[in-house]
Amino acid sequence: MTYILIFISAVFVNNIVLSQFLGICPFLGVSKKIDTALGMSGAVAFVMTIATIFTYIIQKTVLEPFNIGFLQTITFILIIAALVQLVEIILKKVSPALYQALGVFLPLITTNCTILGVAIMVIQKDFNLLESVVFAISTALGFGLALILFAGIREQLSMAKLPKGMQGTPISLLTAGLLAMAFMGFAGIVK
Amino acid sequence: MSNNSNLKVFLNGFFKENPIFVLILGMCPTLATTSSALNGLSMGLATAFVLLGSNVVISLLKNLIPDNVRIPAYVVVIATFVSVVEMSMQAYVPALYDSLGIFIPLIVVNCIVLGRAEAFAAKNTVFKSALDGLGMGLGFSMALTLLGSIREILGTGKIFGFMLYPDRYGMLIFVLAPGAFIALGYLIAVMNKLKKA
Amino acid sequence: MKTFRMGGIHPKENKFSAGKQIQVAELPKQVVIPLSHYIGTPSEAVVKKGDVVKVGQLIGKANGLISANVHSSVSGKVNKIDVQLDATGYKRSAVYIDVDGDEWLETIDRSTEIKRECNLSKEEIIRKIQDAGIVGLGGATFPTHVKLSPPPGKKANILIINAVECESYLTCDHQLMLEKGEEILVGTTILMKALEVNRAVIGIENNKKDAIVHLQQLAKNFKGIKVEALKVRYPQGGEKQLIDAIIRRQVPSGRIPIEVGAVVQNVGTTYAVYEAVQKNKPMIERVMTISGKTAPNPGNYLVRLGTYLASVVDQAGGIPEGTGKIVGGGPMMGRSLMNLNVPMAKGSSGVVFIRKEESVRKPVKNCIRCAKCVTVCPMGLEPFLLMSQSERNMWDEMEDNCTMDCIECGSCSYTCPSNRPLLDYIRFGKTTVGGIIRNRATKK
Amino acid sequence: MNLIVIALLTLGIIGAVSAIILYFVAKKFHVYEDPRIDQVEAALPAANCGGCGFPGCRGFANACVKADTLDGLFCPVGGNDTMKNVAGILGKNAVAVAPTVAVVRCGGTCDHRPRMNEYDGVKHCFIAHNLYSGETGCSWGCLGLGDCEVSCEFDAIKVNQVTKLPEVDEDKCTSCGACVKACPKLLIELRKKGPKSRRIYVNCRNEDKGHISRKSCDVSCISCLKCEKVCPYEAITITNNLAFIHDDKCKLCRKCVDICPTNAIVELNFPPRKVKEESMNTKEEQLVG
Amino acid sequence: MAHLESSFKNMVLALSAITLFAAVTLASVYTLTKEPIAVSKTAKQQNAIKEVLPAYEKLGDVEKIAIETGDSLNVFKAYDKSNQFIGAAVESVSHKGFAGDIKIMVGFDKDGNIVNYSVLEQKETPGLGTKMVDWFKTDKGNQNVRGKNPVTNKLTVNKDGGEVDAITAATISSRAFLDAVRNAYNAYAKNSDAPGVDGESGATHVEEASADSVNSNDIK
Amino acid sequence: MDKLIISPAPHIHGGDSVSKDMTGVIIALVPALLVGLYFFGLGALVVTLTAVASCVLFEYLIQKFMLKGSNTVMDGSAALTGLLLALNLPSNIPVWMVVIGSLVAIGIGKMSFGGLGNNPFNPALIGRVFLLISFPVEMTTWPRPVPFSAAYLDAETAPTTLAMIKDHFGEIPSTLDLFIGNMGGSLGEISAVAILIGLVYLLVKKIITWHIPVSILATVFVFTGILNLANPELYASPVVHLFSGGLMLGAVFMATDYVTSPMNPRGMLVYGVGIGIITVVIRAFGAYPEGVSFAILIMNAFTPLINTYIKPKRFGEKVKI
Ligand SMILES: Cc1cc2nc3c(=O)[nH]c(=O)nc-3n(C[C@H](O)[C@H](O)[C@H](O)COP(=O)(O)O)c2cc1C
Ligand SMILES: Cc1cc2nc3c(=O)[nH]c(=O)nc-3n(C[C@H](O)[C@H](O)[C@H](O)COP(=O)(O)O)c2cc1C
Ligand SMILES: Cc1cc2nc3c(=O)[nH]c(=O)nc-3n(C[C@H](O)[C@H](O)[C@H](O)COP(=O)(O)O)c2cc1C
Ligand SMILES: Cc1cc2nc3c(=O)[nH]c(=O)nc-3n(C[C@H](O)[C@H](O)[C@H](O)CO)c2cc1C
Ligand code: SF4
Ligand code: SF4
Ligand code: SF4
Ligand code: SF4
Ligand code: FES
Repeated sequence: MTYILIFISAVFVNNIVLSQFLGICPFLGVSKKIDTALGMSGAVAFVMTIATIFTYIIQKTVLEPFNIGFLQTITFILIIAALVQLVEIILKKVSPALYQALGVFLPLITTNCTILGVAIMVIQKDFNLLESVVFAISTALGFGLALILFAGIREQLSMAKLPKGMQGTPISLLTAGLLAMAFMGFAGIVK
Repeated sequence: MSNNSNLKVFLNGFFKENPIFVLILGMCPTLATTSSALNGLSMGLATAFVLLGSNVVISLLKNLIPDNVRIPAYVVVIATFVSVVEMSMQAYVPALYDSLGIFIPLIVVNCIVLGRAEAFAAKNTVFKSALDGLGMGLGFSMALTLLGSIREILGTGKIFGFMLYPDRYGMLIFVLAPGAFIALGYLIAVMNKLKKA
Repeated sequence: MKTFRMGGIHPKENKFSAGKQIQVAELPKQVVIPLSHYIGTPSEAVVKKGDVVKVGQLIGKANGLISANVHSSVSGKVNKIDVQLDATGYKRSAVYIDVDGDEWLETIDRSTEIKRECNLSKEEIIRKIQDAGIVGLGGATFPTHVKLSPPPGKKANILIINAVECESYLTCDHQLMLEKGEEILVGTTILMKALEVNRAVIGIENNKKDAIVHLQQLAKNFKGIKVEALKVRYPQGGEKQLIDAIIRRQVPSGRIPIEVGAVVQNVGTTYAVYEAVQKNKPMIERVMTISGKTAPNPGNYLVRLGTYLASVVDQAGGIPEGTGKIVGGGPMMGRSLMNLNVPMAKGSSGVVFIRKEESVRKPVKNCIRCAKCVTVCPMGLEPFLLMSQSERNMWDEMEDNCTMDCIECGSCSYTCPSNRPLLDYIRFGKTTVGGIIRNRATKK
Repeated sequence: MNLIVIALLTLGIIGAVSAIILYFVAKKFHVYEDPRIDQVEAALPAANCGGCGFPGCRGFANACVKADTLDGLFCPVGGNDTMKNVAGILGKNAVAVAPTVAVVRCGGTCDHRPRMNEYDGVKHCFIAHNLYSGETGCSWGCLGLGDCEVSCEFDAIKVNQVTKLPEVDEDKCTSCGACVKACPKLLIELRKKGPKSRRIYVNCRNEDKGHISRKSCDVSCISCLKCEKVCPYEAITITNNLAFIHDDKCKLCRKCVDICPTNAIVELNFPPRKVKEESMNTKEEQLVG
Repeated sequence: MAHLESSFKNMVLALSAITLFAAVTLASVYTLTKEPIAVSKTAKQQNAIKEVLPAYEKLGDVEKIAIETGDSLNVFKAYDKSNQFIGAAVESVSHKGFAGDIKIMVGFDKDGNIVNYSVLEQKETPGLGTKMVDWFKTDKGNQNVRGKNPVTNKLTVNKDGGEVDAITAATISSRAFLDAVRNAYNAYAKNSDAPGVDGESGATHVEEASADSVNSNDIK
Repeated sequence: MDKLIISPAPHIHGGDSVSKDMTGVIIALVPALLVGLYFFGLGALVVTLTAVASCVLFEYLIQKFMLKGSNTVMDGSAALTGLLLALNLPSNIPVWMVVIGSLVAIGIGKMSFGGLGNNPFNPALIGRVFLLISFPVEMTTWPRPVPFSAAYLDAETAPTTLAMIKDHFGEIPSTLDLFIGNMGGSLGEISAVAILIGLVYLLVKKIITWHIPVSILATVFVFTGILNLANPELYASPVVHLFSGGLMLGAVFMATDYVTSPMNPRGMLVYGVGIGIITVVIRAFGAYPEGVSFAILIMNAFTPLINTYIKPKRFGEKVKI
């Protein structure tokens, strides 16, 4: 049950993009087409899960026992950066097809604050490892949901004639705002 | 001449390349921490500090860092400054620290910081880099404060906690997530218009 | 009452010429007989300047598989073989014949007596149809003998006679059924024989009750022929729609009717088949409707091929005042004509005058996404989407969204509350995508 | 002090371990990609117009790097300068190509070509062309609905709303050929820009016999053969009732311009002629005669 | 500008140097801020205690008291000059908040009446649930809980039959707040110094009070 | 004679127009509006007039001074948005809030996206939800229905049926009252019967098809039925759910908005089922007693995806039976 609640919470109620404000840059940047949005969501899910596992283990086996919590930020970001690069290099060689699909998004992910955000959040929320993994996957799904919905709307908008001043970022932000407003309806389903 | 160009470097971050209105970078803290003018300003200043620090250090070290490890080295420098800010805020302004929450450590991944390190500090003198970091940081703070003020005024009728009109006329939505997106969207639209005009 | 299962509209019928006796148009002074039809390779002229020809004499020989013979519709002297502007303003080669008397080939049986017996074999029938140069009169002018020879491995099991005439204004098929009912039924049996099927259905829309009753009466004497009344709905005359309405089977995308065992022929074609097989008469004339809200004298005329439309229109009272547009064919599918100095061809089913107020398109507005175009599309397409993709040259996407299935019925443009020129753009897309597909095929 | 040591150790170990792993993984999984592709791409104008015949600038860059020589590879937008840069990067020789520019070969303005009917469909040349021959009697001429204008990414070709004919802005035209492909009437040609942008060409595409084309448009080529005869360099050929001036042979002597009875041959960017009055007169006489 | 060459040695050296620099900086800043952080953490608690209790001379031991919800709450007992027990502050929590746990400090006098409260931590919606910070201190309608006694007063929102006005449009937060207050009282009643109240009966009373509000409280 | 006109086929048009459709919907809304006026009197009148007038005015001003395009107010869609917004508000809401709602609906919800046809979300609902989140108190106090009431701002309040269900107090009105509309609620949502009359009109005039309203109502019926069977104490009966709150109004008039709903029957069914499920989830488990507005907005967001991935049944596609 806990896992289901974590899932619903992360996907709908406390959606990482629409209510937590994390990962806005890729949300605005990689959402022009549904296909790329799908790719990005996949890449984020992949990296987020792995990164959360790694940082969680480091936190529990190194930072906490040695009482050096103040190194959290720096170690986490190092691990994430290294991990992303690792994934990129390996993917390029092992599965060029997957690299074609996800590769272009990988460099963007290092500077995507969802990854670091989730790594820190699972520590703050005192999750155990399994909960953390579920949380990471659900958050990534929530990110994907928001991203793909948004990409769909933007694809449709690209067929419309927008007012000049609203083109580009303003209309994206506005649409995101209305989307966030709609998602507030899920408030209170779980904490 | 050189004075003039220094001024240009400094002002660059305010208008021509304002990180928020023009470069559209670092959107997360921009949206998340601007529920009030004060929060926006504090977040802006925290980021400005990191920007200044990392720009200075990186331009100092730029010739000592081999190309291949450039990015990890920069990240370490940035993360150090972020942690410093984090701990100092926790110690001396705990209330602010609480309200900015997770977004303090996330300054690390704010694209502006790394972006300026790469684009400016790695190529310019220490002084210029400092100016650039300061300009960018203040430009960022200005934008955040502006957005925070708008949201605070529309949402609660206050600015920096000072009441303008009774808060029952305030539109709560501007304090919440959707209002952040909507307000920033229109703010950028207006900025675009002003820039053209 | 049966009808097709998806989409469709019901434009105002305006059948002003319904029930008007077929009048034989005057013999013109000169005819210009085009050597090509809308579909297929042009035929090759077998006469030359100065030759004297009789009515029914071969003047153009079919050239290739999808092509049909062309016969002289008058007697007289070949003036020249030259280009002639057709209804689109482009040039096509045609035979100009100066009329001199009305001398028919002796082989043609001109009596009005109905000849019911036909003892020819399947091959002989098709041969005769081919020699007579019969093409479909339903609009596409596809050579009928090709349709009657299904590709190897395919076998027809039902013949459907298209007597739907779903376009507004047009009544030529209707009147033909009333006046030549029996001949049409004989024609049907001949076609059945040619196709070796024992079942034929004549589909007639319910706004032609007299024709339904008349043919039903006559059909009692013919084995295997059924007359089916259909709900009035455009574009029921589209052959895929008609097949769906009558045998509840849908021809798959990109396929021809024989795929579901059906062959569709227009009633006019059927009558022409009767005349060709039983009376040796090649295709030299057809019935056409002249109509319009302001037309002084709407009616149905039997016209020789190659007659200038202007001369036929003059007999029907000329162009009415306030005409903004003249349409060759029905208002949904027809072409607007630049002038009436075009010769009448095998596919000309009518001339319709549209008043000025109705001719000008209303201003185009934003698509309000009402989905009405999707609802009325008889092919299950998304016209609004195809249009915006066509506007943006998104050809791959258009192909994925089945543009090529569009039958160009115009229901979408007719319905759109925002007056969007949906079909214009879809046609553009079809042309381009069709070209891309052909290129791809030839490359392979 | 203790704390510093621990911090140092942790950070050091994490940093070192990840660096070492990365180093070896990178070695092991290295994939080679020619860095020159990026360099060449950077030297291109990034218009991504496809005028070079490749999908986008990167495609072209790739082709340049892969190719043995730069023969047949040309970026119309960047022109010879860009190609020189590319050649420099790759250490190959660029083949200089004479600069060309788009030329619309129809002179049938509203004055010269009366309208016979009124088109009320979508303002789109291709759609109108597929429907019928056009508003005027000339089925070859410009429809004036601006497909070329829409296709041009450089804003270089615009339909003049008075003449209803497109006009090319020579400075903006990059000779990418998009408009050539867009025109359903095949009116647009990429011609040599010529010295000082001087060009001479037959401003008509009507292949009807002279008397027919004359009827629909009074500046059409009527294939009277005069220009072919007068040209001293054999630069003009007449096929299908239409004269064509080959820009590689034409020496810009302007004899044909003077002799054309319908003014179908035009000259561009030449200084005004001193004897202009006279030649105008002769032409008029010929017209009348 | 001459960068150092990207040889393996240089790379290792440069990175190590920077890491060293980082570690040293961080460790020193940490040492410097360790104290203030700890201070500021307790300061918040201390201030809250001061705010919610009547003037007192000194605080006694902190008692950790487990209550039915499974939480164990900190009870800070206060004494006057003569070492008389004058009341206690309870650091209480409710898990029924709209968006997360609500932590409050509630002060009771020696008779178990609420003296004051202070909200320590909450994640409710700004402008709605956040109004609890002073809503229940304001004298307006039946909002004020100060001076009320969880035994004699029915401290549930009026929608659930209680006598406290809920925050407008934030019933859920109000319920959670009062839940935290009752939890606090439960712990208070069990503290060893609460003379004015009978720990056991007080606790059972509260249990009853919460028992009859359970069915209506439980929205899920 | 003038020059003949040449254009591609078809040469005739069915005569449908945007303004005809919009007027049709406005006519279909008249019964619901009359019931609102009957039960809420003066307040209903003031709110309706303000909303319609300000929506039309804002559209006119924005079109004229900001977009500078040809003016579109005459197509009636702005008036319709205003009317629907009003029908979704409590009748005792202050006028200035109505004006803000109209500005948000037209300015943010519609014109920022380029006007009619481009907006991804239902403008009236954007206006309403914006108000709901901004002014939760005013938006959730409902006047008690009193025939021909002249009270406006100081009207006596009554909870809505759904609020009673959520808070487990008060007596749920009888089915007849639910059907007629004798209960608290927004001024246009209370009477199921009036809305059903509107539905019949829309269907007869072929302005909408049955797919969206029927799939929403059926889904809500089934889903709440299951919940009710599982725990009748906690979850109200499906009939109560169908006739209370904005479900009817939403299903018939708001979810069917052309611009923001899917474009083919299959998509419409998916969309309807989605709205039904989300509505019940919010009603049964969420913070809000009512979820139709949110459900419609959320499914509006799904509409482009539905249009991309769910295609109409093509002719010649394998058909069952
Ligand atoms: C939209 C549309 C409507 C048509 N309407 C008719 C019609 O009313 N009557 C008819 O005979 N053919 C009509 N046709 C042509 C038929 O599809 C088909 O070509 C014809 O029935 C075949 O017979 P034929 O070869 O004898 O002409 C229509 C075609 C289309 C695409
Ligand atoms: C390229 C082409 C090939 C065709 N081949 C056959 C054929 O082999 N057999 C046949 O019965 N009909 C054939 N048809 C005729 C079509 O099925 C159809 O009757 C004709 O296109 C007219 O239909 P319409 O008026 O509905 O467009 C062919 C049509 C085309 C365009
Ligand atoms: C975005 C959002 C934030 C909300 N925040 C709170 C909150 O902080 N506290 C609360 O009790 N209810 C909150 N609610 C819930 C609703 O206001 C809910 O209708 C209310 O709690 C119960 O209504 P009532 O208080 O008027 O009876 C929130 C709802 C939404 C959609
Ligand atoms: C059946 C139908 C329902 C409509 N429903 C709404 C609605 O719920 N909200 C709204 O603002 N406009 C509605 N409109 C009007 C119009 O579509 C709306 O203003 C557009 O969404 C604005 O682009 C409706 C129109 C029709 C035809
Ligand atoms: S013209 Fe084509 S797209 Fe339009 S309704 Fe007819 S078949 Fe469908
Ligand atoms: S009928 Fe017209 S307005 Fe309606 S969806 Fe189709 S194109 Fe759009
Ligand atoms: S005018 Fe034609 S050739 Fe010249 S740039 Fe434009 S599209 Fe390209
Ligand atoms: S030149 Fe060609 S494309 Fe351009 S307007 Fe004329 S016909 Fe159209
Ligand atoms: S700041 Fe969060 S993703 Fe860029």
